[in-house]
Amino acid sequence: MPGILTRGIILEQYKEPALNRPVREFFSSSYPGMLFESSLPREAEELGPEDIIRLAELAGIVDERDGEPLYRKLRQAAEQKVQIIVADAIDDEPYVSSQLGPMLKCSEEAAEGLRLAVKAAGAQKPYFAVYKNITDLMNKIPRTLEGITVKRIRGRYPAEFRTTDDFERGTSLAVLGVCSLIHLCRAVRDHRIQSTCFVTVAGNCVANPMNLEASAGMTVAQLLERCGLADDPGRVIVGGPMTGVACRDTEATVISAGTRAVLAFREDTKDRRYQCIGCGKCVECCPENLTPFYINKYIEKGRMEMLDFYEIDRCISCGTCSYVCPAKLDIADNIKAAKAARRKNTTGGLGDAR
Amino acid sequence: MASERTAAAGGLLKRCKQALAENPVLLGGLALAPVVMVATTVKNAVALMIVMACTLVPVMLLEAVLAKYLSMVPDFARMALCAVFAAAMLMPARLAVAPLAQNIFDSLGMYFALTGVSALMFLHSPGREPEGPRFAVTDAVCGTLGFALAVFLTGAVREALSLGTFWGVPLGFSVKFPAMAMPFAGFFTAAFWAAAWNSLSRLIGRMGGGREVE
Amino acid sequence: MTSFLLVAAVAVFLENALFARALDISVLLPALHSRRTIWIYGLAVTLSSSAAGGVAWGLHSLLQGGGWYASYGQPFLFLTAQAFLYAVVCAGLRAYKKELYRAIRVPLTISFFNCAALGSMFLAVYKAGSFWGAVGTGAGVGVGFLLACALVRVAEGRLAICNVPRAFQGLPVRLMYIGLLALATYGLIGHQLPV
Amino acid sequence: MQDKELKAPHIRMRESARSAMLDVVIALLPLYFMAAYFYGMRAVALGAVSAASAVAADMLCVLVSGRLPNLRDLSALVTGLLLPLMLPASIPYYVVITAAVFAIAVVKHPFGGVGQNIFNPAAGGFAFISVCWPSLVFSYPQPMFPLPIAGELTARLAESPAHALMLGAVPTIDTLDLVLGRFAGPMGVTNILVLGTCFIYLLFRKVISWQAPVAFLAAAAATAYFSPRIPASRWESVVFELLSGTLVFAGVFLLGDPVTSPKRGLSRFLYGALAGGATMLFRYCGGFEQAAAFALLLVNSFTLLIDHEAERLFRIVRRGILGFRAYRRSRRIVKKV
Repeated sequence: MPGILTRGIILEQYKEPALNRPVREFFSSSYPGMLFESSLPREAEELGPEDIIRLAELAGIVDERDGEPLYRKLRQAAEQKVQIIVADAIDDEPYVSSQLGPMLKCSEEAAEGLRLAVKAAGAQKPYFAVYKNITDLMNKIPRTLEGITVKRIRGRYPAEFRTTDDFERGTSLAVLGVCSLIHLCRAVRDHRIQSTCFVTVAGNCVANPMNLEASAGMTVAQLLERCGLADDPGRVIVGGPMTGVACRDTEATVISAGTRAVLAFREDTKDRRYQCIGCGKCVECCPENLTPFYINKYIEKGRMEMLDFYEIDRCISCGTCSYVCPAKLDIADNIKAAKAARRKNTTGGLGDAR
Repeated sequence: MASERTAAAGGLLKRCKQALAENPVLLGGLALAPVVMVATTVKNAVALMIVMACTLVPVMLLEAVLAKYLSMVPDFARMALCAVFAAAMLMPARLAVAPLAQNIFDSLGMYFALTGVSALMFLHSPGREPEGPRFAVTDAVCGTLGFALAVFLTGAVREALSLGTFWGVPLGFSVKFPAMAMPFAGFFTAAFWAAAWNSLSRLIGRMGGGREVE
Repeated sequence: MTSFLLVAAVAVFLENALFARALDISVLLPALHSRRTIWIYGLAVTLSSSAAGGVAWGLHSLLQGGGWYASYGQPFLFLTAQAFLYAVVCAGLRAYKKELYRAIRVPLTISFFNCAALGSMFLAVYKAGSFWGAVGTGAGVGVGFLLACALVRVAEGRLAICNVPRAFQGLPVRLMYIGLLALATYGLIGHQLPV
Repeated sequence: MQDKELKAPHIRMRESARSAMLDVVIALLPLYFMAAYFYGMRAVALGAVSAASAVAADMLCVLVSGRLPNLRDLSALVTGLLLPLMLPASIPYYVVITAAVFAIAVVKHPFGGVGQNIFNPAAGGFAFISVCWPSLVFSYPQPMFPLPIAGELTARLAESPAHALMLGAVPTIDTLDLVLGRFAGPMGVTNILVLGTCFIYLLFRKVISWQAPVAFLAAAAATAYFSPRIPASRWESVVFELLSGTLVFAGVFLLGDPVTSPKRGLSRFLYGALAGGATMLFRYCGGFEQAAAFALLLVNSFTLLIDHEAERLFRIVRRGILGFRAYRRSRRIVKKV
């Protein structure tokens, strides 16, 4: 599907300052650089597919895309005989470049990790995938990286879930996060346990936005201190600006392998009390072609029986509807809460019934 | 004996209050057709009140009497009897209305007779249970009062706005809205009065079910 | 037959019994209860008012004349005829289809004794030029009522997601809605005030 | 530090309800400029009176319903500014005030106020006054003769070409004058070029969508083409029907009104086409020469129905029957923390 026909929104990306700087290491004082014991060889050529999966398991690598252990995904891919492995560096949310940055700066490790994953899954072709709509970059993303083609995912904001559309129809593929592949490379070469994660620290309150490779378990406050705060932030977000969660206590919140970004924003505290004017923008831009306008109305009125008709379960929680809402309503959050409530009601039944 | 009587009177009062607070016309939607269509002047409104009083009270009384003493007759037959009786009561109603104005029957049109048939609708108002002739009279009087209120308020507002008069007496408005005499304006006026009545009855309810009926 | 269709179409669209004459406003509220009740009431009203139209035409042509008949006798005769018809229908149903009678007793009563049925008798006499025209008027009143019910039913769905002020909830906002639709149909009717 | 719950997404688009309404106001200003050029400052005075009374009525209604008036809510201002443009410049002030107050107090607020109204307030107000005072609303002064702001109006009033069309006659106005609005007609809606510019501005600002207005005009034009009611060529019929009255204005500003129109592109298209057909039906058979407002009120009641049926269709599309691969995706974004 050509990108121009997709629905969604065009976002300004603001990735530049963080992406331009090198990925800095920021380890806690107790960083042990943990290694695991294994008798497997350290050369990629001598390892069989099962060995690589075993190493990934030993290193405890977690895919930052969905929090799944990497070895499980690799094993699944091997069982399903996927043809293509895609290293996902699609940072489609603004400010966040914690996949793109490491991919560009540690490209050698990323490519090696990708090749290892291809071998482990028995696939034929590796690809990198990046988001095409990043227009404000100073240096271009190369077409190939270490001999591996870089695929551009076109279209508007929620692009990550559309990854499969840009590949030929009928091919089976597995999508793995770039950072986990870098960790896979390190696990094979150095037998190193994954104890760090790549995090973007940015936002309009941050003095020096950058990508950090930080030890897991550090607090959000430490990361923000490392990059410097230019202003007292009104809201600190763990995750991307579209889907992340606001963090109440920066001292108590720690980062983990799934953390992609820590953002600090000034808060506009003006209470505007806008009311929905029924403009239909949320309907126009919903990437899943739903009708958030009516869904939100029915949720507000408590008429949950109508939500089935409007297929609320197809919502991917991308936050697009809330973003475009001129009345600044929390549509996405309402839908998420309603979905959670529905799931609670139907547990024991079919589970996540589609 | 005395306490029994006061209890009955209290029941009657309560029923009365309930009937007025839940105005069957403004909140229940009964007999709205004449209100919307021909309650365009106060004179018409009074005429409609008379017709309603002439039909509703006797019909309800008759229904209660029939239910008490002729309960072996099937209820559809009793209903038909009530209808014929209501139709008959339209004749004295006509005599009573005629002195109001020369052209009163022209302006009422067929809604003169329709008011009579609207009275039959009161017999089927939801939640109403016939409990003997005495309560029937109370019900009928309260229903008539409710109808009178609705039709008078609507008629007064529409006459003042469309003709600038009250009972034919000019009020001295410089701007008149001829469209207020049309049926759609009747819907609006009735709706606004219904809304006002709605909030009024809720206000009364919130004041702790006070003594006052209105 | 053409006069039947023409008169019925006029009664359905141009002079809809609800929007232009508010005839069946009282039946509307019980009818709006559910989709099923709309059909029951709609059919009952259509049947009763078509029959009423025919009966009215018959009575009118039998008892031509003005004076006492026009002013006093007509409403009495019409209502009596309606009561007779009602009694016959009920007795027949009770005798042969007891379950059906029990199920539709209340809708039947309401649809026989309301403004729509009697009103279509008067309209049949005033407007229609023939027997079939009179029946057509009655049928048009009934079908127009069904149509209006459908329109207001759509509005119910819309009103359910409006923040209607507390005072206007229920009957008032429906009246506003019907009033605005009546105003809209004025674009079709034109300036004149209907009888 | 944080006293209220902060919900995702944490960045929001700059456009707000206020800016959308402000865009409509900006788009209306050129029309007022044209009206002032044709009819003098009385046009502007009418606009100011109407806007003021609409805003005042809105405030009052909000206060009565027990809320605090929101100064950022410009929708009443838009309604107030829309109304006089459809009326002749000679209209008395009380008519305009009536229309504005009716629009706000009867059409808008009983249904819940901003964003909740089922019917378009401006269309309702216009319909009410044209039923109330048809002779005042449908007789127009000649352009280029400025009218006094206050006092007795001595200008000669004429019928608009739409009236000639209603009688089945061909208006004697040449097409250029028709396009430029140099004929006796509603004060702000006759200059099609300015209207078109406003439409493009609003489209560009994404305040209104193109589907409803385009479908509306197309349906009206098709009706005029295939069944002309005047003894002229088919194309002349189309030109006269489209340009002689408030049709284009209603298409852009009344049908484009986001509150009362359906929400999906497809259903907006259907809605526009329905409104166009209804308008022409009302024009051909009805009693008023400007029927768009009445037709719009009627079609407004179908909004939810249209959207509901469109949703039914999209449920099928989402299941992938039409073969779009994009709709057959099974994965979704997993929450990234």
